[in-house]
Amino acid sequence: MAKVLMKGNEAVGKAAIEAGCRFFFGYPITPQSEVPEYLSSELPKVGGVFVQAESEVAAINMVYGAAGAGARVLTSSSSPGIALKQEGIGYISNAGLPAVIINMMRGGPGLGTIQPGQADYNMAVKGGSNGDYHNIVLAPASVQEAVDMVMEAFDLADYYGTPVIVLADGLIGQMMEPVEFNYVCKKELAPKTWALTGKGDGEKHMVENLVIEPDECEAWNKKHFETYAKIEANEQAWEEFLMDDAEYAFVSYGTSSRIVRSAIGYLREAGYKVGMIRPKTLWPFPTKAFEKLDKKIKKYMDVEMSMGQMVQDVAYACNDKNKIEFYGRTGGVVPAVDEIVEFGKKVMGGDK
Amino acid sequence: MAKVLMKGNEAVGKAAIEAGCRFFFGYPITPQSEVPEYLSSELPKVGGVFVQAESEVAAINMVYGAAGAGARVLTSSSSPGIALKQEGIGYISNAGLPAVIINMMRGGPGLGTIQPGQADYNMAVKGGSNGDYHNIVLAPASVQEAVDMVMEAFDLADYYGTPVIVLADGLIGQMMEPVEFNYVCKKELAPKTWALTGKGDGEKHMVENLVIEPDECEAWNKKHFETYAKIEANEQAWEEFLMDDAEYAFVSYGTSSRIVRSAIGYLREAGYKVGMIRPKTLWPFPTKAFEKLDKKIKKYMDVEMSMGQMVQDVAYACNDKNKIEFYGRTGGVVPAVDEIVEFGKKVMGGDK
Amino acid sequence: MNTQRICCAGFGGQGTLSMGKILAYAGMLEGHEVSWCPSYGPEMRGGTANCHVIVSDEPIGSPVVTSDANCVIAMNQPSLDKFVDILGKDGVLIVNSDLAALKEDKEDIRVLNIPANAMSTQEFGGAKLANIILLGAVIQSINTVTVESIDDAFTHVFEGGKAKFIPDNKKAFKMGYEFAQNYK
Amino acid sequence: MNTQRICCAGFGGQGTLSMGKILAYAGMLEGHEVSWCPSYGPEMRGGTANCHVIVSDEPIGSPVVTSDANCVIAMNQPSLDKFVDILGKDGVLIVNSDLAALKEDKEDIRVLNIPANAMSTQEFGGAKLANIILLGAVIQSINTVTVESIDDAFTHVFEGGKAKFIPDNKKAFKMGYEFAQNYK
Amino acid sequence: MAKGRVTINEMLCKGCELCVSVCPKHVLQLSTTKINALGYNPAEVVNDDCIACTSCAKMCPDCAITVEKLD
Amino acid sequence: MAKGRVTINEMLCKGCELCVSVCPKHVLQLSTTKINALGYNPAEVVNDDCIACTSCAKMCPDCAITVEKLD
Amino acid sequence: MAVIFQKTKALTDVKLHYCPGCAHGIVHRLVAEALEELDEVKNAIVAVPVGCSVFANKYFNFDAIQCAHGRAPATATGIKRVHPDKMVLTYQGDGDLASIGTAEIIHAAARGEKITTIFINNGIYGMTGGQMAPTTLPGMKATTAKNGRDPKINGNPIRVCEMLSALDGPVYIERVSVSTPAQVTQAKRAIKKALEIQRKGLGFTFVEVVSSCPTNWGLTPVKAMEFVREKMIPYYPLGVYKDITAEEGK
Amino acid sequence: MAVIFQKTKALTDVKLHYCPGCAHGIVHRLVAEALEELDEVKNAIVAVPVGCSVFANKYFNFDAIQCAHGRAPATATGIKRVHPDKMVLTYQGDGDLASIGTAEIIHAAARGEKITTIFINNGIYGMTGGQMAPTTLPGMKATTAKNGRDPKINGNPIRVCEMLSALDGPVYIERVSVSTPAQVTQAKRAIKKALEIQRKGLGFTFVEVVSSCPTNWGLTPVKAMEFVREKMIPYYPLGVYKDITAEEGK
Ligand SMILES: Cc1ncc(C[n+]2csc(CCOP(=O)(O)OP(=O)(O)O)c2C)c(N)n1
Ligand SMILES: Cc1ncc(C[n+]2csc(CCOP(=O)(O)OP(=O)(O)O)c2C)c(N)n1
Ligand code: SF4
Ligand code: SF4
Ligand code: SF4
Ligand code: SF4
Repeated sequence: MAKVLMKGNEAVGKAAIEAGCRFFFGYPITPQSEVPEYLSSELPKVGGVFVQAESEVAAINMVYGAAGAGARVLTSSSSPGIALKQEGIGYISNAGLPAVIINMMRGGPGLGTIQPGQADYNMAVKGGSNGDYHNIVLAPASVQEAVDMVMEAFDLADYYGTPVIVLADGLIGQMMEPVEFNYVCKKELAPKTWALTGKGDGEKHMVENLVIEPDECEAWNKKHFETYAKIEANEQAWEEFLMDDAEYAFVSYGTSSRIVRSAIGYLREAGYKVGMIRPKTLWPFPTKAFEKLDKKIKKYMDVEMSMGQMVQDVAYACNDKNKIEFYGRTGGVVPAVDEIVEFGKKVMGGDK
Repeated sequence: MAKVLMKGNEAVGKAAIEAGCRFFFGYPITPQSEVPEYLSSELPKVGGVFVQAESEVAAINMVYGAAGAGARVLTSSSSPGIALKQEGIGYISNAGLPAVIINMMRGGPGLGTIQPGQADYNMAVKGGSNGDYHNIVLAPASVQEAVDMVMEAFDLADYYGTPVIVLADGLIGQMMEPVEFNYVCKKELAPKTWALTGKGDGEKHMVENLVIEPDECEAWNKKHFETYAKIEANEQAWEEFLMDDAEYAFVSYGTSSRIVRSAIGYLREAGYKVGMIRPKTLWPFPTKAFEKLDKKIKKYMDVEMSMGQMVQDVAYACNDKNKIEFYGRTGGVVPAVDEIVEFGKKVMGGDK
Repeated sequence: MNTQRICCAGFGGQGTLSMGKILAYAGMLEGHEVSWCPSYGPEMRGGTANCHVIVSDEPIGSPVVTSDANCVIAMNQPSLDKFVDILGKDGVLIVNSDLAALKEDKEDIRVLNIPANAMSTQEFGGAKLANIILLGAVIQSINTVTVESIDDAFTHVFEGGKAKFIPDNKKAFKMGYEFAQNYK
Repeated sequence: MNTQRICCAGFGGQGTLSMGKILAYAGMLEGHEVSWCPSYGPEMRGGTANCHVIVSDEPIGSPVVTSDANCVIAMNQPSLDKFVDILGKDGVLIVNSDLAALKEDKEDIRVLNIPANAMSTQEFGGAKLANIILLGAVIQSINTVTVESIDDAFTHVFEGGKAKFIPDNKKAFKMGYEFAQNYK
Repeated sequence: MAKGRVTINEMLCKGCELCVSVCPKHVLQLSTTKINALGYNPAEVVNDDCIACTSCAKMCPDCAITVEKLD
Repeated sequence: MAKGRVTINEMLCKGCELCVSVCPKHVLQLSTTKINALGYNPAEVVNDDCIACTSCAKMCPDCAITVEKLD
Repeated sequence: MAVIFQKTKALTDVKLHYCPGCAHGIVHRLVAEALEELDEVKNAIVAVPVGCSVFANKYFNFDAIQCAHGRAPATATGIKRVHPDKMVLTYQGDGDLASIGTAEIIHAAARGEKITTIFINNGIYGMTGGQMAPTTLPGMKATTAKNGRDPKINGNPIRVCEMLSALDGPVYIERVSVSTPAQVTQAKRAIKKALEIQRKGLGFTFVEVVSSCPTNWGLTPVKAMEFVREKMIPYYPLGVYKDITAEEGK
Repeated sequence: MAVIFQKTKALTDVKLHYCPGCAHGIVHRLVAEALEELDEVKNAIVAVPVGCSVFANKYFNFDAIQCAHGRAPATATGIKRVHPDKMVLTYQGDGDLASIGTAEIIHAAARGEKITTIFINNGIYGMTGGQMAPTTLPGMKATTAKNGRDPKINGNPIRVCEMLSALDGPVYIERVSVSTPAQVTQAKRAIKKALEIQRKGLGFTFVEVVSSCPTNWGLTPVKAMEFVREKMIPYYPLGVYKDITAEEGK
């Protein structure tokens, strides 16, 4: 397929369709409204269903139903809308159902602002709902990557039986870049024999959420954690940018990593041996990337569009919080390249 | 006042009244329903107002209104109900309003179970809502402490202008212990001149949540983070139990810390030099407790009724994840003393 | 006083929770540390109900008794089967012998079989004070609180309109106490 | 080709976003890496609108142009004031001189004042193609994409029923291109 | 009038008495002697006037009642 | 019939034409020449037939209209 | 000799955990029987609520999902959209449906979602121990309205059938009860009709069952059924509130 | 010579950010004027929604709080309970009130919360760019119903006054419009009456204003007002839906 120039929000909608998703339940919110808008007209064309839910709460519970019914299903929203979905996300996680949730983050907290942000890291990665659970969290840094990750998200969700969150931001949702849709699934997916389809002549299917006996509830939890352990072993993903000779490493994801990439260009020109580790999965966090480097790196420079929500994960990965310097903008501010260059120079000093 | 034997849920209700709280908005959920039940009959007696809201979402938004109107206001719920309040908590945080939120945790995720749990640590401490914010999180380990912390929570909330979460669990809510109500506020609280009271002859008051300009939104965020820095400097609280000569330290909070306390009794009898750091504030996490000890402790044994949600905070505090061993039960299971003794022995080996 | 760990268990409706509550109250009135920790379930479903009471002179660690119990009161068979094993050395098992019996002998524990249902029915026309009869036996058998404190506790727990229940409760308590005194 | 950083800015309704889109499209058709990044606000409120277009042969880092811009197109005064400073050395400022003017001379940049509103009104009876006139000037002034690619882009952007707009757009583009060619 | 027979599954019965309360022929009563494994006094048939109206069965929340029509 | 005077605050006017559309005496029209700072053609008074009915002011979403009654 | 009444196969053998005399058991049976008689057990998927009937999934002998509190209509929407040819039901209590789930039921109804909702109105929160429900009658006691509901203090009860009837989406709304054998018969008829309408794909169908909670009402089961007849039904009148099939017939 | 119409002091000098001809501006003025005439500006607290009127707090010259989307009635409840003697209003759009906020408005109404809700029904989501609202008319285009709302696909519109009238809590419900000067006069009268009832502490009052969104309707402001008269009002009939003060008068 030839490349097309698409807005991120529309591209992720198309990606879902390409991935075989036929069901979308969502509620408008800036800066992601083009996702439901696009799908409201495109899904019916392929025999799919678009429902504008009465709220984000309703939307995520529709997703729960459709996922339980065995469908590939998508919802999307932005920060406060995702906060409203937390209970529902917990239910889907508990039931071990596959679903894909896109968050085109904006600045927060609360109503916040509608400009791009990355301050929902904790809500997505640590878990904004009750109980012990994890969701796979993918963090695209371009429209193409958003497309690829949305498509992969459906496979990961089906494969592991867990919600997958695609954590992008308003900038990725609003910008246009050339994209192509040629992701191929590398996993073998089992048929969804557990799905609610009516029992027909067979056994009845149940999707359960209340496990009244603590022992059983714990066993249920532990089963999920076995899955999580597999995911942590197999699915960590990151990009290393100019890390071969690097003595300093930026750590940044999504939109902010693009600013960092530009900044590295300037810093390299100025002679700094600096690269970047760009987590592509936020959960599982790519600790392997850090284990590999270990002592080689003098400082990790964490750059985010938040007040530093990823810092603890970086610290845990490199096991030395003193190695981390943080630079962040928040509230919808996208940092300028210059700021990052300056920050880098300050941290690295004359150390070229 | 003489001691009275009270159920945790009723005791926290009474504590709120003693602290001058006259407004409660909430929705029933096991194992905390006695909080609204108690307050439904007790608040009117002191001229207060109890409203059974139509949902947790409505309840937290009523709290937002009452807090904006300048009142001391309480809501309470348990795990999935708190998940539903996340958006609202973000709004209250963003607006910088004081409010007290009690979570009598149960096992999760989703509907989970109704037995006690501690798996909402992330939701409370890392932040289950969108955006950059923190809430003060207090973790009582007894009914008396729950009472004291609820009373203190109102003062902290008013003093810093932030929601305070009292993170207890179903066991503390359901058990009876003797309590007295004699907390005294040590802070000087400014009058709430900003509150919505009608402008009368003065300037109008506004409680805002949308800050459309990113720069302003960032400034607003940073103002909150200055407050958070003060809280981190001033409000870390923890108990040290038999730490003077300890070579190993349990780290545990709330109900699980009580099991650990009993286990330490047995382990000390068996000759182990072991104590416990019991965080009383989960945010701010008592890093100071760990900094002080530094190299002295061979291993930190983190015990929780979760799959290890506090581990990262302990690792960040002691700056060495390899020093931490974790033991957890989840899904509503309260660990037995024996299990903890055994875990302790395994970690400490013959090392007495 | 050493830490006393007591577990009261039975069907919902047999009064296991209030039996424990009176004990805890008495402990508190004597100035001890106490905790009372109930089982709870999806409410209104009947089933079993139990509570754990600890009376101690030190701050109480685990309020849940899972081992080393000093006394288990079993008001029915399932409760007996479930909790007998948490008794520690020299622990006392108090059995409502109308509804339960220890099936296999156990070492290191003392067993009191008390026909509390029958005793209550005979004296009060119903089984509803079986719990207090057993409580009398508890207080006689282990070293927790005094009879006077239990009497005090009654006056606190049965306040106002409920004061009329006190005499029967005291009587039932005494019956149990004396039964234990004269046991075997 | 070096990385080209272009910023198009003006009132909502002046076509700054679509001007940028055509440029980005042309870049893509030539096989370059491109990004098009709009401002967005609470919708439907009018106000200013701008977009940043980057055309490059390397993966694009920041899609937001905050410095080192090669070209700024200012369709009104507020946009000019806001964005002139992001121009890099030898950057080109293209001004819709009917609605804006550079107030103080700036070093190291080239300025093209084009009365695009007037030109469009004269030729097409309204200011609506001022944006494309300015785009013509952009392509003439900086080294991004070829005129042929822009023509291609037109056919992609104006599909189906919108194909009828192509001739006027091409004409406007040419006007701007030639104006820049003959500038000063 | 039809003749019928009611059978109570004592294992399921919770002694709620709803069946008793609706039987037009007073065929059913709660046992005063039996206690089932759930701890309830189950309903029992006390006469053979059953007319197979199924009223009792319709009211039974626990599906404890089977009704047969004798013909 | 009463005589009135309308004044338009041109800085506030967004040229929505609602006032124009409801004036029974066709007192108002959008300017074809002026553009205000907001970029709109403001309404202007084109005759002095105003009868002080305040219809225009009632419809103005931007409080741009003041009406006086001449007596 | 013929068996004319026995437990339907559309219920499993799992023992119901409900309190003695709780109407949930009766309604479960009616739903199951109706599906059986329509030969739709194999096609049925029920969305069960949070409330005493949270374990209904174990009792119904067909596909089931435990929903978040109040959200069954949304979850059922998700299911029905995926399987438009299946019979999708929600089974909800009054706290679930008329309090926390108000938005979901109204919008499922307004959308004309082709599902059937069985609404158990027992005027109280059963599972959590007797707190006030939106349908608690004035004067009726609850653990959060210990002196009895006072509309001035506790707000007014909501009549759900009446409210939903103001919408265009529903095609069939009936309120029934199960406090007498005759009412039980009518209740089953209503449930069956609702399911038949769903099968025809005509739109949203809704059956409210005025029900009992002896435990939290503090009444014996028999007295509770009397209370239903004497207090509940006068406040919540039985009958058909909407029926487009009837209108069509006209 | 006397000024007989000028901007009320109950509005601030901040310029309205609304699109040209947007009815929000008209209704803002009416609310402000009504409060001014009742001398209640000093006592007023308004809960503003998420929607185009999210910045109404800047325009109203009295106390204001920006609420979470749909939750203004809950937030206003919190305020009113703390200050029962103040005038508490919510000002909400149709997405805010009739979609995400359905439960909150219904329960505030059922509780008989002594607040006044001003409901702006413009049949569309304005702020987010023209998505379908619960009140979008059949056939009307929206960005999430590009071929026009088809009730079969997109569900049926909700008539809020009619639905709320099924409840016992509200004491005054009226639907007005602002598409002609006469309607504006009536709208103000309704708003004023609602506020007076609130002042008397009689219960929940509700005024729906059938309104316009020229921008997202794709019409000029004047045509949009025509659309209000020709399409919106026939579907959403103006008038008093409930008025206990009138009933009392009888
Ligand atoms: C989000 C959330 N809030 C509250 C609860 C607690 N809860 C469980 S059941 C219930 C109410 C049940 O009442 P109802 O719906 O009337 O059903 P019934 O038990 O009477 O059949 C509540 C409030 C919950 N599980 N989840
Ligand atoms: C939880 C949440 N969901 C969605 C949004 C996005 N949002 C903002 S305004 C709005 C709808 C506005 O429409 P309406 O209420 O009709 O008011 P109008 O703008 O038309 O005046 C939406 C969906 C949000 N801010 N928060
Ligand atoms: S109705 Fe059923 S459960 Fe109740 S007494 Fe009769 S047989 Fe037993
Ligand atoms: S109604 Fe007001 S804003 Fe509209 S044109 Fe007239 S004066 Fe201008
Ligand atoms: S509590 Fe009420 S509704 Fe629940 S099972 Fe018991 S009687 Fe039925
Ligand atoms: S988008 Fe519509 S509702 Fe919003 S300000 Fe513009 S015209 Fe008014």
